[in-house]
Amino acid sequence: MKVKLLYFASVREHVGVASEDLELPDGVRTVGALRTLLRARGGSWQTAFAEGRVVRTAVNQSIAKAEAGVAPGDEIAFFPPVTGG
Amino acid sequence: MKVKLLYFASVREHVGVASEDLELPDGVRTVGALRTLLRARGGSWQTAFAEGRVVRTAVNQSIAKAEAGVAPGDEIAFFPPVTGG
Amino acid sequence: MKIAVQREPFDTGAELDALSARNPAVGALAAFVGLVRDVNEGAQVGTMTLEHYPGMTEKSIAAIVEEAQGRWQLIDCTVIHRIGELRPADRIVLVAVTSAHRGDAFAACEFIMDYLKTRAPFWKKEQTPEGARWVEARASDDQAAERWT
Amino acid sequence: MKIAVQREPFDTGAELDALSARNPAVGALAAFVGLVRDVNEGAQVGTMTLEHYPGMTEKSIAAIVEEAQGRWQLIDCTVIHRIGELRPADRIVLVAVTSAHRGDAFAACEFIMDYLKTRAPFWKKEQTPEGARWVEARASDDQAAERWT
Repeated sequence: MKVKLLYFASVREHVGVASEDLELPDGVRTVGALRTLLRARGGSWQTAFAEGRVVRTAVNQSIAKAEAGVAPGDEIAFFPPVTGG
Repeated sequence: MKVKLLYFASVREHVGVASEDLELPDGVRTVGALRTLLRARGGSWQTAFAEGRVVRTAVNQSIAKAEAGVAPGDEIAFFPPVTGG
Repeated sequence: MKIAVQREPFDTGAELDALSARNPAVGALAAFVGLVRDVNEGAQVGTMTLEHYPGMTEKSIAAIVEEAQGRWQLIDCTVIHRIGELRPADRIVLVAVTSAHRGDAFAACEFIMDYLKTRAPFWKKEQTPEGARWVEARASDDQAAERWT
Repeated sequence: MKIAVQREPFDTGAELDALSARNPAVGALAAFVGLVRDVNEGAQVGTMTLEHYPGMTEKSIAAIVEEAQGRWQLIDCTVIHRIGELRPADRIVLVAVTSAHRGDAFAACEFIMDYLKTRAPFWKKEQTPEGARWVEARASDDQAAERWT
């Protein structure tokens, strides 16, 4: 299944990509599994999604936890804690 | 001794006077005694300064209690609880 | 610090812009505007007249602001209170406070308003279809001011 | 209700006047303006760039305002947040709330600001003499938002 990934702020700068369309392999059906998949790309991806690092995830523009499911066509965004206001 | 008395808002309307200079009799040396003196004028004065009625007093523009002293030349004001803002 | 008791309307935007422009360390501006409502305690309000105690008013506002400055880290402050005859939707009062951080600005602004309501010698008289009446002091205003003691 | 995410500066006075003019039942207007400070965390700030997540930003602000409307008796609300490049003393954000009474207006305004700071997807990057840096999220902002839960 295909999903759209977005990266913002320091996460985007780390991985060097603002967005991508990704065909998820079977078995990747949660936010947590997707993050593990991205981390496994190694290099700056491994740093950006390192275990201790706080990276928030939004699925279809709502904050989602690691156990949240992902479905075909979802827009999934990764970003650091917000600092507006 | 002589003091200046001021009346504001509903107190002023009650007694029909905005200000007066008053020569205090001996023995009237506190805010409480002064209020008793004014109440003793009777009529609308008695109503305005009736026991149950909340009338605040300021001596030289600072809120004062019944036991506060009064001195020659003091400016003493009487008014209802404030309602600005 | 600016404290004004005046008959003339004030320009909220100009006051806030002037306040924050005075210092580039300002990160937060909290402001409150009180307005005349068209209905109060169930009665239609035509006009409202604000009386005050000249001299004591300015003194008591300065004391309130000084107390706020002792409690929070403030940069600057503007308090404007109108007197005389006002109509529904007219602005009565402006309290604006600047600080480096928002917590201090919010707390000080609310504190000053609560104390203005209970300590500054202003009195409101409303004209309603049933005649003129003095606005009664509210127990809720005393309670709001007591939160800070 | 007005929610705007925009590059252009906003006119605080015009926004506040429009907000209170819409309804003669407004007795209280509480407002907050956040500005770029010239010094942050000990470093001189030249410019600040605000990035956001288009779509989610507007959605999350609307959710924050809706939550405030459920908690307090509000009449109306304006939230404007700027994006793009800003300089010290520039206004970043305006939150303004109207109500019949001041307690509700103050609480809702501070609540919306606290939640904007911790829930709306904006990110600040500062240019300092030592180079560019992303502003770090503050624990104090999380604590401020937790007060309301």
